[in-house]
Amino acid sequence: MIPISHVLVLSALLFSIGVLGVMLRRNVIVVFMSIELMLNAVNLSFVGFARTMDDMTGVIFIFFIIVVAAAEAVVGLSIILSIYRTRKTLNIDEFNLLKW
Amino acid sequence: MAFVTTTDLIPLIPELILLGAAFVVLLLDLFAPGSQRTTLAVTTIVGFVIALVAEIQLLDSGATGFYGTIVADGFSILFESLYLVIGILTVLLSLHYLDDHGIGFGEYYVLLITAVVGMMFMTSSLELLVIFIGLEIMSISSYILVGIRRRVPESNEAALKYLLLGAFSTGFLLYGISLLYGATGSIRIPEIVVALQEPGALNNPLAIIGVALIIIAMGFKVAVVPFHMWTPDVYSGAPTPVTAFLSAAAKAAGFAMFVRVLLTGIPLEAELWKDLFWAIAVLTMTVGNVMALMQNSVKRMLAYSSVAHAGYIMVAVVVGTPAALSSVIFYSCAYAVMGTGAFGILTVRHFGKTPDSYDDLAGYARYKPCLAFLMSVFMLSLIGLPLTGGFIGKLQIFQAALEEGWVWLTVIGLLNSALSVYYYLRVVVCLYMREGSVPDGAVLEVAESPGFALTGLVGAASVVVYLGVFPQTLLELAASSVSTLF
Amino acid sequence: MTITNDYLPILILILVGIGLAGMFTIIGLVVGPKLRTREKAAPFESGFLGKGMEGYRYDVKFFMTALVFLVFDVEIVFLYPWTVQIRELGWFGFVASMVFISVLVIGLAYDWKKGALEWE
Amino acid sequence: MSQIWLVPAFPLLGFLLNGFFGKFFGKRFVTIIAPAAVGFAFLQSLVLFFEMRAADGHRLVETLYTWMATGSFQVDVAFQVDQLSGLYLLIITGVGFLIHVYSIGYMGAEAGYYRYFAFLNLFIFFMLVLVLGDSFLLMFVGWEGVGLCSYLLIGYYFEKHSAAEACKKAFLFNRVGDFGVLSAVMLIFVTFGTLNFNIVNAEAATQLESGGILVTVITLFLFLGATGKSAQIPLYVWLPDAMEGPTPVSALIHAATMVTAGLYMVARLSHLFVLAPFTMNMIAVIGAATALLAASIALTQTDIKRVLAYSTVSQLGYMFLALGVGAFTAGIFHVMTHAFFKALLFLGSGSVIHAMHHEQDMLRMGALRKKLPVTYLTMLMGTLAIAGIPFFSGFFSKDEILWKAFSSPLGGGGFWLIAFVTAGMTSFYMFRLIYLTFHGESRVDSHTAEHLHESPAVMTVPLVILAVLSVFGGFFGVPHVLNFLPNGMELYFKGFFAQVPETTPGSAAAEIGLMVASVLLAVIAWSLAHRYYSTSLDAVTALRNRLQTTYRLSLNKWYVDELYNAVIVQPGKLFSTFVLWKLIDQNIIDRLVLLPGNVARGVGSGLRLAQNGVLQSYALIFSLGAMLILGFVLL
Repeated sequence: MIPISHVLVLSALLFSIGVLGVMLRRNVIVVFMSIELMLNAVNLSFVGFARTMDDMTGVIFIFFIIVVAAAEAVVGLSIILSIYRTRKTLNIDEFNLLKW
Repeated sequence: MAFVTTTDLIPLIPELILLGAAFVVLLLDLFAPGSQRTTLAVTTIVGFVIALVAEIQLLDSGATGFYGTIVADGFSILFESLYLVIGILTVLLSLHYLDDHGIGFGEYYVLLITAVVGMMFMTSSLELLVIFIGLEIMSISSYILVGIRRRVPESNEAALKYLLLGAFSTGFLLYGISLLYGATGSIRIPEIVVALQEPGALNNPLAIIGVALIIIAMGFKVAVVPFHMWTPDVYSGAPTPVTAFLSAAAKAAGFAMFVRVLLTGIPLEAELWKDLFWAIAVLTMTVGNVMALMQNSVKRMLAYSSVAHAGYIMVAVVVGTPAALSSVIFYSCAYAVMGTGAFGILTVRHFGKTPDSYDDLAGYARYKPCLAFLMSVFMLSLIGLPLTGGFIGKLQIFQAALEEGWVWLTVIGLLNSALSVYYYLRVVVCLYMREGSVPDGAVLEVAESPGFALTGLVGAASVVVYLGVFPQTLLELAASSVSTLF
Repeated sequence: MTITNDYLPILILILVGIGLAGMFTIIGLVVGPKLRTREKAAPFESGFLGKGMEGYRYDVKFFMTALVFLVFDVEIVFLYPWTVQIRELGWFGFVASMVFISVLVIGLAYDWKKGALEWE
Repeated sequence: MSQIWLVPAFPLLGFLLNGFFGKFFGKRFVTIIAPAAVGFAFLQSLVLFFEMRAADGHRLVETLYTWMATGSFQVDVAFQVDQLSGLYLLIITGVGFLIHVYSIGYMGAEAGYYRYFAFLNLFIFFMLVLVLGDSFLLMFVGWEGVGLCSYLLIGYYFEKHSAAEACKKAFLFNRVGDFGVLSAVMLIFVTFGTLNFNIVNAEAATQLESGGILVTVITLFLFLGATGKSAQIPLYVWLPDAMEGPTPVSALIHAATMVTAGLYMVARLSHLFVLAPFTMNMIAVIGAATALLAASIALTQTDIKRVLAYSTVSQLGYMFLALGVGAFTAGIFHVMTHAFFKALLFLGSGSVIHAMHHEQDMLRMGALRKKLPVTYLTMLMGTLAIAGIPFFSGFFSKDEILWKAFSSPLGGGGFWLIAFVTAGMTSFYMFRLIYLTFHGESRVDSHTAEHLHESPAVMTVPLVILAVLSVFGGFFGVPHVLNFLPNGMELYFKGFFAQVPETTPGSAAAEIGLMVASVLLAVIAWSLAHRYYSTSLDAVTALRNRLQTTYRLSLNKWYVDELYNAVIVQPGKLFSTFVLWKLIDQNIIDRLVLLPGNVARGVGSGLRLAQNGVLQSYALIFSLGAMLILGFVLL
């Protein structure tokens, strides 16, 4: 059986990659995907704990994370669509009308 | 085998009523397109009022349901009532604003209701899963509300920033929950508390990182420094009634969650956490006030000042005694009402233009004396002058801090609130001391202000003054609701 | 031998899935019309180009359909546990699922009425 | 029962009626409601005053409801009438009523008539709360409230830029003082665990070490608050600017009532203050310095209201001097007589300004006594009182202060000398005012001269009443040495104030001698003023040429910008004696008050760079913060 530490390390790595993606990528869509990656890293750690403890709670939690992530994705894509319509770009650096 | 009985649903009655109202509004909008927007607004208000009545009926019932996952204790009822009141105020402030800006979506009201429902779940649950779902219902609804002016670039941008950063912080929250789950084997707060009270449990790095991540995510929701960066942008880009709603209700919900999850649940007495909160409180007050000072847009100034007010509440969080927690409740309520009122003034057009900069406020004393007076009341309360709710709130917080010997924190708080006078006073000066010129071609509105909005604003101002003169009712409620937490 | 007993159906399911997917792909390749365009040759990045979408106008219908699909698709995740436990959960489970499904139906009705399902 | 709450309730009701309905019900309604509200409050105050005199321990307390109670901390909304607040009640409602009546005539032609009276009523309400409250918190309610009303009323003519500036200045300066009060209240709460005046006064001697650091710090903070409200060095400069408000407002708020709130606070806490000799000394020094400085500025001002404003600052300095040397009774006595004669003088000047169509420059007046006989006579009475001419009210109270400054163990010859010189200056500038305005040749321009007329009865009757009070008000406190009447003030306040350690009472001969000296000085100053100002201004011009430097110094409020520039431009002059004066430069003080704001702005422009609108830098700061927190909790 794979020890929990392996799962946690992988999950932490994925989470960090997600965080870095949010900070570094220029395309809004990719930034959004990075956030999804963070959520999936969380899913991984949940499922790891659930298996170690032989407890269903963690798995149920994942269901909800997936659904919420989907809902967020829908809203997110709609917002990205409408900002693309008004600004004609998806470069995140150019969305700086509101500042200071 | 019945897993759930009808008695389990009792503490959820207000939430269920609101969900019903949301569907009614949605279907009304869908299938009776001829119905006026006023009808939708009134239906929404009726839903809020019925839910409020239900809340009051639940008071003292001590109802719990779903194996203790959902509770209707004094704490949740007080906060839920606050959300409902703010919801009603927001609807009152929205009607004319939506017309002025051509936002013809019935969904606006539906989303408002669902946002409130989300907050109510957040507040009344003892399980991190349900709290998370409530948080997301609230957040997703508000992402859309912020961006509902979909042809306006600023509104879009605000929504995008809110969404991306909000989802980002959700990632931290979930990661924290998962680690805490790994450390304690449960996602139910009472069980987590028991597990963490075992000797040495808090030396487990999993638990510590988990708690820290949850603090970070909640810090984002209540907008404390350094997780506040989204606030001014989102607040200034969002439609003003939505801004009022977010600054009042969403922030109060954040603090309710903060208190419920972190202060009464997870044992954080250790110096470590006190130092952390101390630093956050000082930073938040100072950065909020200093940045508010720099603004030329009143709306943005109020956004920063809401950060500063979160800092004052953080002072009480640092102290953490029951007296301090009840001052958190009092201040949240007082700030919610005065903040909503202040943003609410900005929803009303003046010379055909929604006011934004300080200059736009000139001449209110002459052309809109009533609004000028109300705005002054809100400003004085935000400054914390006596006979307003803001004064009592600050007094409660600093007094609780002094009793525990946090003298320096109190001094910093007082200095900060002295600093805030500069920019709040500037508003009053513009309202009363500056002569506005009527722009060429501007039409002077015949009616001074829209009736719905005026009703709401007068109500808010009355509450602010009431809280200043007769604070004892709310103080007792707050104290008794804190006692239900322990 | 329990492993084979327990996981054999899953193995079969996977094989059937792969087989079906492969079959449809092959049928599509064989039967469908073939046109080589510049768009098709371009690298794929989630339907968008890295530099932005200048010049590439997608009809909003695609987005609508995708978004509607995404939501309803994921909601199904809640129905799987119910189906496997349907006997143990009994009437309570039934009522709960019906409430859930009726919420989805209201959502569907909303989409329909708003025209999100109309292609033309 | 005593029904203390009625006293503030009447003006509050007046405010609500005028504020919300005044616009609809019209002028007549406002004209009746506003003065009536204060009038009723005065009647009730009278009733209470005599009840209080009859009551045990001379104190009536009425608890309305529990304002807030959390844990061990409880604050009631409770009003108390004792010797101190009883006297203040009568002054506030009595003088307030007269000024309300006067305002009917003075403000009759103004737009926003209802607004003016609403604010005026509100002011009376807060002032009453200030003196009636039995705890710091309630006093603070009034304290902030009167500040707010004064701010609103100074800015009444907000079309004028200078008025808007002045009211902003007043508010900011008062906030500096408020910060002092708040800090002191905080310390008192930590020390005593309560905010009730009576408990604090009673336990001060046991809880605090006499002359200790804590009590010194507390009292210094309180005094800082008092200097803001009562316009003392260094926070005095807002008061002369506050003259931008309507004249009755100057009379009510900036002469008779609000500016004495700082004195009220010090007197109220006399038992606390006597424990801090350092603070007491500080109060006396600041008071004396303010008295002298303001009087010297008043010597050459030509704006009639500014003369009176500086005179007020100077007289307030006098009162603080009295408190500082431990003569609380004398100080409060002077508060009372000053309320009479200064209100009278302000209202009189208002009557002149009214007749002159808002001309305030005395160089454009002259020979008005025939046209404005009532105003002239009443103002003359006020001047005689303030100048300390025997048997007018100011004579008694001022001499009491002079004597105490000399004889008290906390006082000394230096204090007496400063007060003595100030008294001479006061006499001079006041008679100068009278002569410039009412005597000599008319310098009124012909257009205005045609319309000159005495003010209507609604304005002159209050003047007459105040004149009577100014003349006879002093007999409440005849010094012992004169001994033809018992000293009513001392009997009245018997046992109320803390006693300064007693020393040998000075000899009666010395007291009489000093008294004669000060009267002589006042008369000499009068005759000087007579010589230079009573007929034409030629003599003045000659004198001015001779004393050019000194004169200009005073006229320019002791150098203001010029010196400041000179100091910057020519550092060689830094060592001149004027360096000291630099400290009171209006500009510098202004800048000090604005300093926190400017520093904050500096910090803000740095912070602003982070808020650059780019989402990813927000995420970056979020992550950095998260890493800091994680590092902090793990390490």
